[in-house]
Amino acid sequence: MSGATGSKLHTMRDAIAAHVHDGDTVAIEGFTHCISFAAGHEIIRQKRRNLTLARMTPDLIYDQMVAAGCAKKLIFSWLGNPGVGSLHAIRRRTEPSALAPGESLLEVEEYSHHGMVGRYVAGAHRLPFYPLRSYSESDLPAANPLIRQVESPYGDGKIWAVPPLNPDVAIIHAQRADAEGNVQMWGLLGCQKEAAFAAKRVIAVVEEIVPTETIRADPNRTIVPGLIVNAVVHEPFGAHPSYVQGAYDRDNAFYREWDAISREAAATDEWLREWVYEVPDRAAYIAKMDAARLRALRPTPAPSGSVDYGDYR
Amino acid sequence: MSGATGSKLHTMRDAIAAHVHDGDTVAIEGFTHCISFAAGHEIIRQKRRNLTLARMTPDLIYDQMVAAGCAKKLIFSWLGNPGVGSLHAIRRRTEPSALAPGESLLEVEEYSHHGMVGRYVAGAHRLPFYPLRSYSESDLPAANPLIRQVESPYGDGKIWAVPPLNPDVAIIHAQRADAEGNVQMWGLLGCQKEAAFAAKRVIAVVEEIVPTETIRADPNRTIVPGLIVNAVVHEPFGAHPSYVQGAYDRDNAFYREWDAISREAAATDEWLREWVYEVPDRAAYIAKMDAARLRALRPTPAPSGSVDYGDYR
Amino acid sequence: MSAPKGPEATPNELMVVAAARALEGRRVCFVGVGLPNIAVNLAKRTIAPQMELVYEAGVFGASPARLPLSIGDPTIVTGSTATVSMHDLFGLYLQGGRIDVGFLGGAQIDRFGNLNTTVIGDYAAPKTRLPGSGGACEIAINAKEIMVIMRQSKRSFVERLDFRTSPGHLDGAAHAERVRHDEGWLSAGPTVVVTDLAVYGFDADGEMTLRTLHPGATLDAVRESIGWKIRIPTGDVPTTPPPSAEELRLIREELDPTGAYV
Amino acid sequence: MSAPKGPEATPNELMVVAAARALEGRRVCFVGVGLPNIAVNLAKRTIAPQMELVYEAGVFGASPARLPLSIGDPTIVTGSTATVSMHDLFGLYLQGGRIDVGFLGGAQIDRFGNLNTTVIGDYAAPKTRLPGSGGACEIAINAKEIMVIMRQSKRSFVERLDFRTSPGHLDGAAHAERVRHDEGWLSAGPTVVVTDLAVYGFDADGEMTLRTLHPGATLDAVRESIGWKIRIPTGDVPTTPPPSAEELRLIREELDPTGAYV
Repeated sequence: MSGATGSKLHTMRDAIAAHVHDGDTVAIEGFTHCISFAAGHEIIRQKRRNLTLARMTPDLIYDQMVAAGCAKKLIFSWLGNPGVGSLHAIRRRTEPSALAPGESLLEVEEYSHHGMVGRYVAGAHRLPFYPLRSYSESDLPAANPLIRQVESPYGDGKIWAVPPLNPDVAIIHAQRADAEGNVQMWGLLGCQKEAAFAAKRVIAVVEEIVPTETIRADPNRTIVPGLIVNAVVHEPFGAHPSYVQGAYDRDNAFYREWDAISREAAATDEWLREWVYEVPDRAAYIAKMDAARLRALRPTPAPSGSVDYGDYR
Repeated sequence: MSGATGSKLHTMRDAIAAHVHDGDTVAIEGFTHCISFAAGHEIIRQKRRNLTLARMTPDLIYDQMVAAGCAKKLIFSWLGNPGVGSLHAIRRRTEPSALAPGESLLEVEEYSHHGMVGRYVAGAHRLPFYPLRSYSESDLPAANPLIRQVESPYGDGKIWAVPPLNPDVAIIHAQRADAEGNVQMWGLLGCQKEAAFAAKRVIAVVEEIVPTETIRADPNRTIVPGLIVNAVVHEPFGAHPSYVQGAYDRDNAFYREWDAISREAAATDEWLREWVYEVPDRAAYIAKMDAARLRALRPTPAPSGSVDYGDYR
Repeated sequence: MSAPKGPEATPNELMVVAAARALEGRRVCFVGVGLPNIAVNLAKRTIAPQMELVYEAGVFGASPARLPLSIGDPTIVTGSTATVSMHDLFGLYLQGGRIDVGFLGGAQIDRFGNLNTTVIGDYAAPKTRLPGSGGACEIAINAKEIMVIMRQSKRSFVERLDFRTSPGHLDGAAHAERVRHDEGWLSAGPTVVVTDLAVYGFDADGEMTLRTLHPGATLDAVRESIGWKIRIPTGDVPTTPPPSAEELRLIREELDPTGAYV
Repeated sequence: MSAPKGPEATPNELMVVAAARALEGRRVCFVGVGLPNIAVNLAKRTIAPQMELVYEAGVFGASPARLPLSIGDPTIVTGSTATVSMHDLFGLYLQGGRIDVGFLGGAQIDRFGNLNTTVIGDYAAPKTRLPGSGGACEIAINAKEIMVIMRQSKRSFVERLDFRTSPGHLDGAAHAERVRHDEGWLSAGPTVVVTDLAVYGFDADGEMTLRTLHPGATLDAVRESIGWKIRIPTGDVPTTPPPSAEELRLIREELDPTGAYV
């Protein structure tokens, strides 16, 4: 009685080649947790151009993609290196005084966190807008004319609204999926589910491919069904230097190192050469990493425990 | 480092006495699954009057509460005995030809399922309305003037809306909670979370009280935090004849039996006398039930399996 | 396949089998309570094994081990691929446009496939209070295609609905097309109506039209149980292909062994 | 308690301790990245053990086993009472009115506690591009009370913001009261500003006013590092009670052993 429709397993190279095109709006989501650096690096290697990059927090991955020349525009709500400071490559494309000769300013379209979440929710629910209580007396609506007001039909005044965001492709990382693309995740959920449902195409990248029976044993853990997933990529350690709850820790040292690397365009280019362009895939990236550093990121176990769904026949 | 604030454990009698008052809007939620019949029966025993009863599916529990004279109004989206047929006690209060002498018609305020869900969501998110794509060319908005239209601020026309619902008290049943009221649930989630966050007061009724450590071992399983819960009631088998995933099955035979019982007001009253008024509490209800019937409702185990959150220090 | 072991197929069995067969080729089906539940589960066991069953209670990819009485039965949860809140089910799955076909029934249907599940008589003082919309109103608007399964009679196939709960082709295809476009409906409206006597489709005007007569049913019986002059194509009306032995076995032995539904 | 083992408290330590103490009696606190993170974790280990830590990343009731560098660290998840989607966190918890106090910082603050975390210079062609709002704008509106922690200087305590990201008392209490009422704000606005030199409150006009001077700080130093004429009450200004040995030990040995933040 399985609804199996066949495997969607692909390599990252094939998944990016098939589903990410020049000019696309791309959302590599994951709030601090489960950011698919592996997908971002493959997009850099495949030299995609003129992308609109949407993410609540562009994080290092969009700093790297901007440095590599993939982006024409950013849609975001918080533009920094979390816990460290600035995203220097992006600053060089957003501050006129820092712009290199021949470079143009990135377009920016910014919201608050709740606004970005609401944009994905509206996109996923096929709503023309998402209402929220924010922006009142802030300069954000003046800076972004897509933040508007809507009149309540119950006579209680106006509320703020953001428009739907429907990326051409959403790329989410998670702990596990089956080969059909039923994705399960725990820890910080960010807006992986909302971004995936809002997108026209979905690439799901996971630490582990599990049998469908594992998914079906705990259906409340599923955040995204295979129905909306176009490609499943098995990419262990694919979120580094971000992290995967229970699998590995955030590489905070790298987030600090990037601050130094990214302050100069030349050092940034050199890092991209060494760790992205000259690395064919994520397996090679891992092989190139210091093994002791990797080991140190593994947490000790903290099991959730099992619950009983009951067999009803 | 626990945020423990002390136990909120109470008997059902005390929880209802403290938190359900005459004239309140009460939402005993749970979509087929996890309906707190124990709470409904205690409300009947305590003779609450003039309640506005909100539920997506009034189900047998509101049929019983209406028969017992607790209600002046129903807010709902589907008014039937699921899989069986009509709710006869409610029909006797909604069809003029069936009305007993001296009885008045119940007020009814009806939506669709998505509309009822949206009412709780708007209430829980403190939104003045919830927008949805429904009701177009239906007679429902004419029947219920609270279903209105709202103009999108993005020039793409109107969409339908429902107003927030903020019950005075929400009563939810679930598999387990700790004594502080952190509630975990699996299986059909219905709108337990949304109803609880929308309500001014919350009573959480559970099959099992577990140590806080059990909750904290799987924080993604928590649907409602103790922060918003006023009383926790430990009431095993408190959802019968509804069911609790993994604990016991829906008593479909009783749902069919109720069809016959409820067709006549006298038989309904007699059932209420025997199974509600003359039963002091849920423990006595269970003791009175046929033990073999109870045993037959227990499913064989179907474990979810455990996942790893990782210990990060 | 061997011949059916039991008696000849009943009208209800003919209805369930015809409805199940109408699902051929559909991928994602929103399952309603009662007869649709049996029809969809029969289709999944026969001509549509790849079909994903979606229950409005919050289940995607259900594999029920028994036929659920209600659409919120625990057997639809255990072994499903995703069990989600109703907010997600109605918002992400249905309104989000992920449902290929929704099954509806009703107390009344009109020639354009509009449905009433709310009241018989006046809304404020009804003769009969029916269950209401449930998810039907939004299913009619947001599922890409609607199929209807209901027994036919002059009380249920009516010239004029007492209450329009769920829109079909409105006052006809032209009106429906305009509204669908203006209001962003995903639904193409009802395409199939399966009854205990026949299978109907909708013509270019959006009006119900006889497609096939069940074995044993007559044109007179059809006409006498419909409250308007039903469109019947010229020439011979084909007969609905009869149930196979395997379909009857599945209904009688697996899906409804106690005969509670069919 | 024994005397602090290390050197005298630094200005940053004074700031963190004063911010932690301001949380006394608060139940539910929305934790920001950086110094607020340390202040809130110090408060939970000292004067506010019952406090529930809420992280915008989606965690309620966190018990971090180490000090998280980012507000999305895995240690805030393991052992928490609830880990939820950001939609739920911002919608049910923050906008729903469940947060007692939110901690904010910024690149610029004005006399009414309005904050800029977006740009220095012109928005379209900024001199310095800052991170932007994150959750700050909606925290400022929906948390019941706002506390601010930031180092003071003429560049950061300014007469006029380059960009108002998060509203405080607007142009003063009268304006703010009217808007809060009309637009349904839950926030009473900023109540406390803690810097490396002093602790400030807001008077009846909604304007920032000196409350206590940190040990070693002078009125001249305060005046010289604020871009408007700061209100100073007449009479002696009390001294901020100095950190206890235990507070300094917790910061130095448990919360920030590498000295990365303080």
